[in-house]
Amino acid sequence: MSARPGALAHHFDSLEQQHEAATLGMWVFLASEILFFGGVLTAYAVYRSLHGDAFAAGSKELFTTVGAINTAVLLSSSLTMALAVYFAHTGRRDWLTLCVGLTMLFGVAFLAVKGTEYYREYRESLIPRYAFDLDKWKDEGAAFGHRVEMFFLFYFVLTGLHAVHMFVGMGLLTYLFVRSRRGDFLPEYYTPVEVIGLYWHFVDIVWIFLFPLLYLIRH
Amino acid sequence: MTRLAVRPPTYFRVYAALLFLTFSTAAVAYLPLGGWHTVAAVGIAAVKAILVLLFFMHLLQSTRLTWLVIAAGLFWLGILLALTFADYLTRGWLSY
Amino acid sequence: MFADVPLFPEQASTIAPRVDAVFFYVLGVTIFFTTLIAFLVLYFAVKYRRRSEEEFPVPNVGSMKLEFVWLIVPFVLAAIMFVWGASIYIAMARPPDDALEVYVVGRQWMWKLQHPGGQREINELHIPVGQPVKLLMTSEDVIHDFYVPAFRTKADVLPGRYTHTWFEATKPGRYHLFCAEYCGTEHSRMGGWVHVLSQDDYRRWLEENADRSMALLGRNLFSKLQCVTCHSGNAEARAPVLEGLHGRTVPLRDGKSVFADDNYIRESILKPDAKVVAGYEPIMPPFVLKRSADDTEGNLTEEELMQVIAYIKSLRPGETPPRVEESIPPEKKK
Amino acid sequence: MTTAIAEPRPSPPHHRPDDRVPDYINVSYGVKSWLLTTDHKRIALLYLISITLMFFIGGAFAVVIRLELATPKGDLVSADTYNKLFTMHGIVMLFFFLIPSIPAVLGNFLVPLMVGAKDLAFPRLNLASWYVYMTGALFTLWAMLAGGVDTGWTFYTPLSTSPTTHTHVIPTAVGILILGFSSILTGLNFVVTIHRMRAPGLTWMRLPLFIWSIYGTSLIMLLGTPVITITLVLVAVERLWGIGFFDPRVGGDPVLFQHLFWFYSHPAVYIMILPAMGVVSELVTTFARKTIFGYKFVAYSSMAIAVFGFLVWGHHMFVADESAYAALVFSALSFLVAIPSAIKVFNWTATLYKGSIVFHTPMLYAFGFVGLFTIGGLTGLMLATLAIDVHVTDTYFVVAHFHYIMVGGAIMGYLGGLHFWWPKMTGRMYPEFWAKIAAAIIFFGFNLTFFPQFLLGYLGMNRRYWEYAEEYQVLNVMSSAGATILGVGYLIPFVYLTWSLWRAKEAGPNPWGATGLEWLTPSPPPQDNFPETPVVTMPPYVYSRKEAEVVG
Ligand code: HEA
Ligand code: HEA
Ligand code: HEC
Ligand code: CUA
Ligand SMILES: [Cu+2]
Repeated sequence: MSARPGALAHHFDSLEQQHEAATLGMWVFLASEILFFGGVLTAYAVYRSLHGDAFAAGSKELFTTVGAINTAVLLSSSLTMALAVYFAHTGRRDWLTLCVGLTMLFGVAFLAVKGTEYYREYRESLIPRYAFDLDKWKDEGAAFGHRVEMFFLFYFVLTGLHAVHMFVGMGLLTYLFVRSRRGDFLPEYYTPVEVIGLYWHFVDIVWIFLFPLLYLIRH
Repeated sequence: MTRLAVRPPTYFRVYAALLFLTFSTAAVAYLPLGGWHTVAAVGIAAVKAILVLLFFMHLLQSTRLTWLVIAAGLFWLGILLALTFADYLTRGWLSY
Repeated sequence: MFADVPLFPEQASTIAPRVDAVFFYVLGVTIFFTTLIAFLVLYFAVKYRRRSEEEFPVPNVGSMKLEFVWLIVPFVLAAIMFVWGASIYIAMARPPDDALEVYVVGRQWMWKLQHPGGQREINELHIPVGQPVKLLMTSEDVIHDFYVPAFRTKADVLPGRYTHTWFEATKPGRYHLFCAEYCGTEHSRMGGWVHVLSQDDYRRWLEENADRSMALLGRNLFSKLQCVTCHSGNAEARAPVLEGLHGRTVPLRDGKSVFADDNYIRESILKPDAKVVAGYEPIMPPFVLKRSADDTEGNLTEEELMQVIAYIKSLRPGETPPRVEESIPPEKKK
Repeated sequence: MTTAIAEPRPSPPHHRPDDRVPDYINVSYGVKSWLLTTDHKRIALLYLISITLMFFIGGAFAVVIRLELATPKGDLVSADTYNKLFTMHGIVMLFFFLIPSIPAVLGNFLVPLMVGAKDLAFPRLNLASWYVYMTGALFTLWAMLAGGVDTGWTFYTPLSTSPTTHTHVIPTAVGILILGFSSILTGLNFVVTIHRMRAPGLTWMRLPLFIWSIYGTSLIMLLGTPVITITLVLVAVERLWGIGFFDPRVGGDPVLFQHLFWFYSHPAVYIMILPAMGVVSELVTTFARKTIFGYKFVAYSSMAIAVFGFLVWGHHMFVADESAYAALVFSALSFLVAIPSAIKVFNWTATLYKGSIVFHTPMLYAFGFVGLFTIGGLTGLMLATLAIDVHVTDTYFVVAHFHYIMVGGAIMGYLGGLHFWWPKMTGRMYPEFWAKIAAAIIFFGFNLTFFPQFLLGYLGMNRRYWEYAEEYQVLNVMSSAGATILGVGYLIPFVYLTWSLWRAKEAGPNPWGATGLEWLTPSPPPQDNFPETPVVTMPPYVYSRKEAEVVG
């Protein structure tokens, strides 16, 4: 073992070990995250199996096109994130900074679109309990309307949790952006880029599932 | 350091595939599939997730341990779903 | 003193001996293994105690054979527990077709029961011996649980759906009824008694209470004493709606508030001015207890008062009887 | 590079403290050096102080509970107060004491030492976990001071979401939720450390059994905790929003809450017992000078418990209106999870056979653990038997079952481990005489407290009862008397361990003559644990290098 590189923490033997530990740590965290979303998704699955038609009715109130566009936006951000890791690996600092910046931009775009969707749902009285127009479903009976309400609870909780993860991701990306502009990352050491990249892709995957589960219910 | 065998052209190809799948999943929702919409939608989503995992997240180049970690997460989600539904799907089997 | 400390619960249903039988089996296994382990540990500890600091025993090599023995023996013993316990559980889940049906409503913190013949009871259940009884249960608020230890039966009572359980009593007598699922403040008081009567006594009980259950009698009194003229179902009326009053916290005119239990309702009838409900005038006349059955000064007997209270306690939203328009409300004497 | 074989005999205590490298305790001074430390050993001590405080808070609640229950009428405290007492007793004891106890204190201290690493993989994250723990704890304590919460530690809906429940459900839930992150981060740190930072030669089959059990525990923390986190979020949402997923009015099902709750909370009981089992494996081998009987079986049974533990949660819902078929499945699987526990108990016993056994206090606790865990576990089998559970669920039988395992088992394991590694952590021996007295008092007090509860439970006395029927009084008085003795028993170690920090004799690196990398370091160990990464050449628990001298 030669001299200890600056980025090497005192308790590791090599950068290799340190990098392996960090990525494993993130993967393990993501496995844990699967169960975090898994808890709500299980509840979702149970109620969808019980009240399928009400969920379909609720889903129809959402704007499929907007959801699809947002999916594309998020996929684009994943692309730029993957490229960022590539450029970090190849030591192309400017490209790295650019890609991180683009990823952030797509992230903002996604959240902005989501925000307008929320606003529209508010205008259309689709906010459970506070502004919810049960009369829309009065032909199907009172209970039916409440179950649609339940669908919207899921909609807001699931997309809300996803949005919280996006905000955390934006914070992490900002950190990457600053450090990469400062030139902290070298081909030998870019662990944070890779690890935060993993997180970002995971948040993307969550959305990949949320999109059909919320926007595309047919019965 | 992990060796990054994936190069940008691959990323772009994967990206194109993902966009295409997004489009098709939306399109499939309007096809008359009977009760199979959910299966189709979740199936396509799973394919997309696998693409992201394998290429964007470099699972292809990762150690067996990494695969194991993901498998564990999914397996445990499977437990949660399976045993919860063991209750819900058998309710009302016993009539009285 | 210790003579009357019970150590084992009474068996008073057909299922109870079966439950106890499997219990004794598992208890036997428990005692066997606990004694075995405790004995071996102590025996080894003493026999192989360290006699010198220089003592270094031969290392263990383990034994596949032993490992499998203590893998398989517990497995078999446990399999028996499962099958035995499960078979009784299935029997518990399936009430016989000829079972008598009783409807049970749990709410914070009382049990309301209704017999097919209309007899209503609160926190008491009268059933005949030797006849399967099926309970159909639901809750008005949180989860409760209907538990009769002597019968070894227990079932949660949930809001928004019906659950059921059944039992067949084998011995006349009086048995504890408990709420076994934690349900808030008075959880430990949400109980009463199950009275198991001989077939004859049961028939007599049914006749005596046909149409004359407490609450039902109270309902008649509620009209007869003209309570309903002021306490109508209309929230705008001159007196508060009494539906769901029991167990609620009532705001008073003087800014305090009071928990509406039996005593408060009693006081409200006998001394209405003592605690005046916020937003109302103290116009309610005090009702007077009769000192004897033929006392004409008084309005109602103690028993009748209990019936009125029972009725008020049983009043659910929308249950106040329609007002008899002709009658003039009794006035407060000046 | 040194060769890592511990001298399997007690080493003489160090007599010249001056020529030592500074140990982790006196390497730097001041409050700041502790509050900002990233040293796993110091963080372990931070946890030790925090959870001890929590234990006494939880214990104080228990004392009032037992006083109230000395008479059948509710005369000491009001019904609402009583309900808050057992709720907060359960919450504090489980989430803030027992779940972090062995993992966060002994695990933090020992995992790097036992795998021959300088620290955990993510030292700053480790410190963050402690702060997260403290935040959660303060949140919950604040909720308690502000008036408490009375839903039971299980938070069952609709009671917990009902607007008529006026107590501080949300702050308490948020406290537990925050605490969950601490659990997850700790588990993550352990898993990565055990995978990535083992010393050369330390293969999986050479790991101390304590590491195996911590690994299993971490797995549960990582895969179970997120579910309780999200479930508590959903409860908070339902309370705040006034409408929610478990609300029958919108087609929700309160039973679903129970599924999600127990998906975590059953495995969580193995978070509490697995580490104690790991400790007992260390104790039994050390004080019998024997390799463990059936190493692989004991190691794999930890993993089996961790995995199977996730398959049985429905046994808490046998009368909760889950479908009868689901109940059958969950009951059968519950028996399955008993098998690996049985394997452990038998292997410990077999380890003693032809050993060389000494009765130091940690070993007494290990004996206590084995006996009481067996009783607790076997009564668990009664609960898993469907017909019996219908009768005894929600009675004191269940209360007795889990106190036997958690107080009789887990806490005995924890105390045993604490005494065992106390010399390593502090450099001082504890006073053996007082320790033995305390162990005896605790054992006696414990049984007097909780054995009568089995009888009470089978008689039909319900748990969470503020008042109870007259005929149950005698047994309750016995239980209350036992609790007093037990409380005194717990105070004694607290006193003499504190005393030993200043006055007791120094321990030396390896007072027990134990194997294991941690005993190679001086006591207390230096900040970096090992000046040079050790190399391991042997399986664990090799005590008998001098086979020629073997007696018998
Ligand atoms: C550390 C904590 C801990 C542990 C380890 C366990 C271990 C077990 N528990 Fe326990 N349990 C709790 C803590 C724990 N429990 C708590 C806190 C509750 C109540 C929660 C609440 O409602 O508030 C509870 C409740 C509870 C219930 C629900 C009761 C009810 O509310 O109705 C059940 C039902 O099956 C159960 C079963 C078991 C079983 C089968 C085991 C098994 O893992 C035990 C395995 C061990 C052995 C079997 C002993 C060793 C074996 C031998 C010596 C060999 C002989 C073996 C055989 C013949 C098979 N437990
Ligand atoms: C780790 C877990 C743990 C531990 C250690 C304990 C320890 C004890 N528990 Fe605990 N208990 C639970 C977990 C635990 N409990 C849980 C989860 C529940 C269920 C809650 C629910 O239903 O929601 C419960 C419920 C419970 C009940 C049932 C309440 C009810 O259902 O109505 C009872 C009743 O006897 C009880 C008693 C005791 C006693 C006597 C101790 C003793 O071992 C405690 C001994 C310790 C001391 C006595 C402290 C010593 C200190 C002092 C004496 C000094 C006092 C200090 C100051 C005031 C500064 N517990
Ligand atoms: C003249 C009208 C009148 C009559 C008749 C009358 N009440 Fe009232 N009652 C009131 C008013 C007004 C109040 C509220 C003010 C108060 O608390 O005194 C009230 C309060 C009560 C309360 C307390 C209600 C609460 O919300 O806390 C009870 C119980 C009650 N009455 C029972 C009865 C019963 C039983 C009868 C018949 C036997 C009866 N009342 C007859 C006018 C009446
Ligand atoms: Cu109702 Cu407890
Ligand atoms: Cu359990």
